[in-house]
Amino acid sequence: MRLVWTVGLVSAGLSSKVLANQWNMPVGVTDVSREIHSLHMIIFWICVAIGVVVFGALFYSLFRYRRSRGARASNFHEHTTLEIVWTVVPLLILVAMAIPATATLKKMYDTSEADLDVMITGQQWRWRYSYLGEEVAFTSNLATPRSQVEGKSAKSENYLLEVDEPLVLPVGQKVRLLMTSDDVIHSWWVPDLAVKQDAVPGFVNENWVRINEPGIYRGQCAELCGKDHAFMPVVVKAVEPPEFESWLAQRKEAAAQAALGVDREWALEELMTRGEQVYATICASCHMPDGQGSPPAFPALAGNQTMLDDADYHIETVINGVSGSAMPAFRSTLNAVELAAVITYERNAWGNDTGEAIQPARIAELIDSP
Amino acid sequence: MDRQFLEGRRRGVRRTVARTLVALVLMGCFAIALVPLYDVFCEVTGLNGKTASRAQALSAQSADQTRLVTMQFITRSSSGLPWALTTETRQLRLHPGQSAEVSFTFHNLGNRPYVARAVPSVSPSEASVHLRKLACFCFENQRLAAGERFEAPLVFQLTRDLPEDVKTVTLVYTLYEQQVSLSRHSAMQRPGGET
Amino acid sequence: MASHLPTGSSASQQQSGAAEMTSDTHHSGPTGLMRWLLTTNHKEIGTLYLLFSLAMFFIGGLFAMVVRAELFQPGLQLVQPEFFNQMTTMHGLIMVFGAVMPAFVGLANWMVPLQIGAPDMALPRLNNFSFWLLPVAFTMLLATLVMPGGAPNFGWTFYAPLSTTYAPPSTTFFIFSLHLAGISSILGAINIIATILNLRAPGMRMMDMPLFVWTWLITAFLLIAVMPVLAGVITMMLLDIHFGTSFFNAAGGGDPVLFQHLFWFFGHPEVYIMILPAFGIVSVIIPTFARKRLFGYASMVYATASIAILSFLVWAHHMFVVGLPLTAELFFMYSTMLISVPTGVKVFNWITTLFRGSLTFEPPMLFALAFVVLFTIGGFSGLMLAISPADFQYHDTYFVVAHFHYVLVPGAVFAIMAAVYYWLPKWTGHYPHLRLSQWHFWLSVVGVNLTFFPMHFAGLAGMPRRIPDYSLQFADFNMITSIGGFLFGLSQLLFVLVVVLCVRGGRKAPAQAWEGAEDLEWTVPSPAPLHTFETPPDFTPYRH
Amino acid sequence: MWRVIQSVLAAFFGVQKESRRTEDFTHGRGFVFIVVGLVMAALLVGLLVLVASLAAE
Repeated sequence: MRLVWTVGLVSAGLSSKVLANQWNMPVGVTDVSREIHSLHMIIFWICVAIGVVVFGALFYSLFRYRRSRGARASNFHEHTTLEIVWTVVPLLILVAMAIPATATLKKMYDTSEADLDVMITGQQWRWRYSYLGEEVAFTSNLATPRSQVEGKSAKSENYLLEVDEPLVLPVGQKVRLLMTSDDVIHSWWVPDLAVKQDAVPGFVNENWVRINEPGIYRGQCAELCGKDHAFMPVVVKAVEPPEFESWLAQRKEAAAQAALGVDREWALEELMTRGEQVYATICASCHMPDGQGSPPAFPALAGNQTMLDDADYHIETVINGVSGSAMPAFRSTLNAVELAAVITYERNAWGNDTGEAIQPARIAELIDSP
Repeated sequence: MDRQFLEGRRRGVRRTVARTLVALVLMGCFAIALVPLYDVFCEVTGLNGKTASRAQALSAQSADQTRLVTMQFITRSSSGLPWALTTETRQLRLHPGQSAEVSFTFHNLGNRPYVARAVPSVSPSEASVHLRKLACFCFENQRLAAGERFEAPLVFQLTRDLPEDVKTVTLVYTLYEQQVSLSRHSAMQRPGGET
Repeated sequence: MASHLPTGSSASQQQSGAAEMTSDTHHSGPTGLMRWLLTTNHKEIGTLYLLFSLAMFFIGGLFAMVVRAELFQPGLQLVQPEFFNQMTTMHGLIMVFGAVMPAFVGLANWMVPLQIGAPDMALPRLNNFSFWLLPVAFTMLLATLVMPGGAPNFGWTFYAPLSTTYAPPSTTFFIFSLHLAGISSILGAINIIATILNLRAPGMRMMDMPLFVWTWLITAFLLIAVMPVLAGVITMMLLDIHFGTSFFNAAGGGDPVLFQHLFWFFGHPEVYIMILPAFGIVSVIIPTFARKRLFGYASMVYATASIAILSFLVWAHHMFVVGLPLTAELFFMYSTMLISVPTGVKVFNWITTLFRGSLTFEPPMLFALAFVVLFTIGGFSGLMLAISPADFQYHDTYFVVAHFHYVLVPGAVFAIMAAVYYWLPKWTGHYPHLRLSQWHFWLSVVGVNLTFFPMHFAGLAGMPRRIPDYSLQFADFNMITSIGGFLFGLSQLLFVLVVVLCVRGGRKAPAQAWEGAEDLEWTVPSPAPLHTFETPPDFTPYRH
Repeated sequence: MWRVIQSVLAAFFGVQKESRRTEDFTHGRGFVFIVVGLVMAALLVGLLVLVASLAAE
């Protein structure tokens, strides 16, 4: 008997855990997400109740009026009162559903003053975050190594839901999120925050979030945006405001440090090491880790004669992108050092061996507009 | 079989087909008309954060001193265009009804001339009908020679009837290269024609 | 399925291909392949449509199997993301435009003239033309798979600018094939409208028509209304791609969101185009096997019309997260919720028809009942999706995939199968093999639910749609879904077996193949001869 | 005219008496019903817009 109880309790505990985490919509960590969750559950239970009645009547008829049990068909085929009832009752139920839904929606469209504005830009296939008025901007790329995707190494716990640089936000503050895109439509989604908003090229959308609890919240791009749609996760790290302030200061410091590196002469090896990292996070998804690309959409870089013969063309393409193609402009995505490093890497890796080192100073001239 | 009966049916079929064809043509026209209708609808309601594409007159009204609205400016340029669009004024606070001028700088960092246009978008979209632009570089294409720099003003006003709950208005300009005639109206007349 | 041929010796040749068709006594036109190419007979064209749709069902199904195999476990095992996207896109396009719609048109061709007592469709030659556009269109669409850059890879909704500026070169062929399929649908719709409005047996009023005819009439009007919009939107895409316009490109003053408005203005009525004839089929089958008149015949007609009208007012519920103003969100939420009223009326009417009937469960009835139950489940998830704030969480997840597969597979597809089982005796003169049909039914029901039910959970847990690889917490759901998918896919081979066996032989069916069946088609012999109702039948409305 | 409106309303609602329906289909003119139906559909849209904008206030 005790065994039965134990098993029962354990399985109840397990199922509630499963139900809480993985089978249902997350409750989330914002007021809006909680409201949406409860709205979802209300509608769900209403549907279950209607389902019980409707399917109950259906299966009752199926069992009760089988001909094999000798049922004889009666011949009624109209009943105006009944028909009015089953038109009016659903209408009333719908009104009952619409009232809380309208209230929640109005809260989601609240435009009161925000404490922080973040611009989110979708790009095939990464997110770029810039903190408006703070001079802090960075891109956030998938951190899961290719080997895990290809099954060559064990998959980590947050497989496909991990990034190199998460979006850091302060808890308890209203953050306004502005969304746009550089190329195709993306959709920025974090289930725990109940924010999903399309990022439309050339247009700007907004949403907002006020996170109640510190933590790491994961989501992904929700709108088909090309081949690596599955590989552009969103990670939000919510921290206490003081921690956020110090993080912001640190980011500014790091940006200043990076700017210092622009003026000095860099050695080829140094650029190659840095460039290899940049290539792996940014370029390898299209041009492939071995530089072979996947023509015609993504040309090969290894042995690409046009690119090797004309360094200016190469630099220009990386900085400004190619309009109307999947090649974005990296002018504002990468800094001068990263651009110089990755271009140097591309000109010397996979047997390209030009021996040329492109200096960050040369790049800086082309991207700055003093 | 009755000849008259068959003839009657045939006439009926012909009439039905004629009517459905008319309906079909009407729906076809409607489908085409949806595009300009959408534009008008957007301009009237500010749907999608679109703004007027022509200079508007300053609406003569005194500033609403009781509230201040934050106006933000964001500049971006699209891929394939080696231009920078910048402004010193990232953000300013003003009263609805008040007009203001902000200066933007275009800089062609490339080594050949380009034609480009800054395409505006406003968020929240409710605010876009209340943003009146008296002068804007976004109404026309800009042509800059290699290395050329060009300064252009935006003179605007947020009208007094801006909804109370709008506290921040963001205006984003995205620079797009205009190689061929990309305006759909001119291109409809001359498909693929260069401007 | 060429039922008009004498059964017996030539029966074995019938299914072995059109090329071997022998001429028959009724027909003195061209023989062999040419006969099928040039036929203007509604029954033969109906058969062609159905066979075409069956072929497309298997091709689209094959693509779905590729998708499910890749999603069997996390990681990339079989295909690359580019190809995965081509598979999802082609699966959707083929199933919507190549399988479900032609199947309904095929059923209409076969059954509408028989149900209204007409000798043929009103425009027989046009009928032939509209069918033969389809193989051309879909050959072209399938050919994009081997073109450089691959097939369309932007989803069946082909949102700009992914489908314009960033699309593979084959997109032009995709647009052209969709144009052809659209023209085919429009011509088919004109033909059906002309037939229903003019060729009814003398004495048959509109309100005497079987519901399958009614729902098809309304569907045909929907087709006339929205196919021009589809044609317009894909033409604009073509202009954007090749002629430098920018309807959907912000760079030239266009708007990618305009594409979505136009697409869904077509797309939502299109969804009903795929379900209204299914309502009609079920409304014909349930009374037959309940041996009782359909409850609320008039309400059924009105509800169908209401759904058709409302379908034009709800399109932006597909776009709740695209950045609509609050008023628009509320408008589309309310209008979408309203649709559940007429839909509910239909379900209640079916159940009340069963109530106090005398029920038997032949294969068509099994599929029709499964339709009622599973379509209602799809209706519930549809109601949840209509709630705009909640849709911010559901949108573009597997919850949506679960929803529309519930209304389209156990919805539209099960209704088509119910119709095939119901009318096979009329087409072939034989009853389908009972045991095999039952096996097909139960395996399909289990397969469908195993495939699509776990998708609800995957979606709620946060799995976006159209991804070739997913994080580990979705692994269990996906494995079950894939197993269910393979089961459902394989069990459809049984369906082909049943049809082939039924064409070759089986228990002979009388003119009135089902005891409770009372529409006009059951007054002609089984199999139906090539030419029927050349003299209009005497119709006495039994209903009123 | 009032009869037509009543009948169209009943159609929108989806419930109608058999006798009334038979009468409409025998005596009524289809064209009138279609026009009234379209007007009513437009009114429905207007009503929904009104409700939505009131709710959005």
